[in-house]
Amino acid sequence: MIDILYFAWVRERIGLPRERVDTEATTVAGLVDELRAREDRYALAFADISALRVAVDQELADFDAPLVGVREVAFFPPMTGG
Amino acid sequence: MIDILYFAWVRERIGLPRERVDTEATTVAGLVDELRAREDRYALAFADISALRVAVDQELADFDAPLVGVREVAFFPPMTGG
Amino acid sequence: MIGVRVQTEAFDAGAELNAFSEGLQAGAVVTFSGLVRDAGSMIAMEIEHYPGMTERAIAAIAEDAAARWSLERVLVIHRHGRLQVGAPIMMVATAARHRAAAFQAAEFLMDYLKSRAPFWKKEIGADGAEWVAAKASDEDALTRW
Amino acid sequence: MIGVRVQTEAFDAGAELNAFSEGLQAGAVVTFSGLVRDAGSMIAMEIEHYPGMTERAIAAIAEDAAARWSLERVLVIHRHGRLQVGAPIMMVATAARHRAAAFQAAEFLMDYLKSRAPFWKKEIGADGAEWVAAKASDEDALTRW
Repeated sequence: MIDILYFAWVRERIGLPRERVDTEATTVAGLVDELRAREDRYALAFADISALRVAVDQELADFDAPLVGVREVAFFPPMTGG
Repeated sequence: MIDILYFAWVRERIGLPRERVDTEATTVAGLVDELRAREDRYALAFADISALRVAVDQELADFDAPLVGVREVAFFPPMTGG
Repeated sequence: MIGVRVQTEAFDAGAELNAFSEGLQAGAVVTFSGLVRDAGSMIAMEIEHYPGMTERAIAAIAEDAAARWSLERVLVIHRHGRLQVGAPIMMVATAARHRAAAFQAAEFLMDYLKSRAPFWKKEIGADGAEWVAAKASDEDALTRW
Repeated sequence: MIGVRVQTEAFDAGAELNAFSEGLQAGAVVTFSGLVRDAGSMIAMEIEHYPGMTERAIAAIAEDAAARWSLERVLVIHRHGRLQVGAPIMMVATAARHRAAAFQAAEFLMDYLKSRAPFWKKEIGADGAEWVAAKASDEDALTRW
């Protein structure tokens, strides 16, 4: 089981801030493929992966990052702090 | 008649902050030559012109600046503000 | 000494600057403060963040800056939630022996906070709301460090 | 809006920052404050200046910065006379639409104040006093602008 968090317009498109999923994916990219296949709102949110950033256990990561032992994955648009 | 001002160690070496002089010099460099010839303390203060800066009527200037119509000339070491 | 605060409450930038400068050995203090800019039709700004990761990311950036520029102190305050036009959004402060280090560290902090701390700004206007898009220039700014 | 103050009295950097930021349209405010550094044997710092020229030189530098970086506001405060260790010497503040302009303008102001405003610092120690020598690096810093 992995906690998945969504922020900003990713959260709005998917319609929820977080969920717990049971996944067989071994990488973030594999997890994205599983989510995309679920429903249109996921397919829409993940349509253009280049517009998204991902954090694995609260550290910025790449989409090919492994999911072994991971507890939390977050998807969001590029950050706009400061 | 021109007002001459001295600051920082130039003031200390010459021993006064300002004086009024009657000069025939047509440039700052000419004025420096006149001052140097006066007394040792002036010769000492103006020994190394490259260590000095000059302002003519409160604007930074070069040593070859003309003195025509000038009311105030100031000599001082490089500034250390901020 | 590294201070990091992530909060919804307003802060008093002047009081923060004075507290930050108190008893310093260093001679140079630089601050940056960001305010909600008055962009015409905007009513407010809403800032979302990633609790937990935000604090970690900012602390990592601040520690990096402190080490690189031998800072005596560094402070980062960043708000989230709904902010009115003109309100303070965030502030950084750096204290170093010399001015170049204090300036560079503050610019470095700002460049990293812009693109690497998990905050997302949304502009609330009279006609609706819009997420602020990240600028390519902000990403590019990181390449200089 | 350009503010220039040359004074012997102490100033409250925090209060200045808050007053400076009040009612701004700009979103980015940068301050630099310089304190008398605690350099070990030093008891105090004595700052001499050139009354009249000082104000003119600083105003010219500030106007130049305001024009070059389209600043909404700029403030320069510089003290002279005898200052204790840890005391505030001077402060600049800049307000601009974007952070890069506010940072650059503040660095420009500092570089010019260091080498082009007629102030001379003397360090008063237990064993005597010594004029602070200008650094070649401060003169070199001007070439970047």
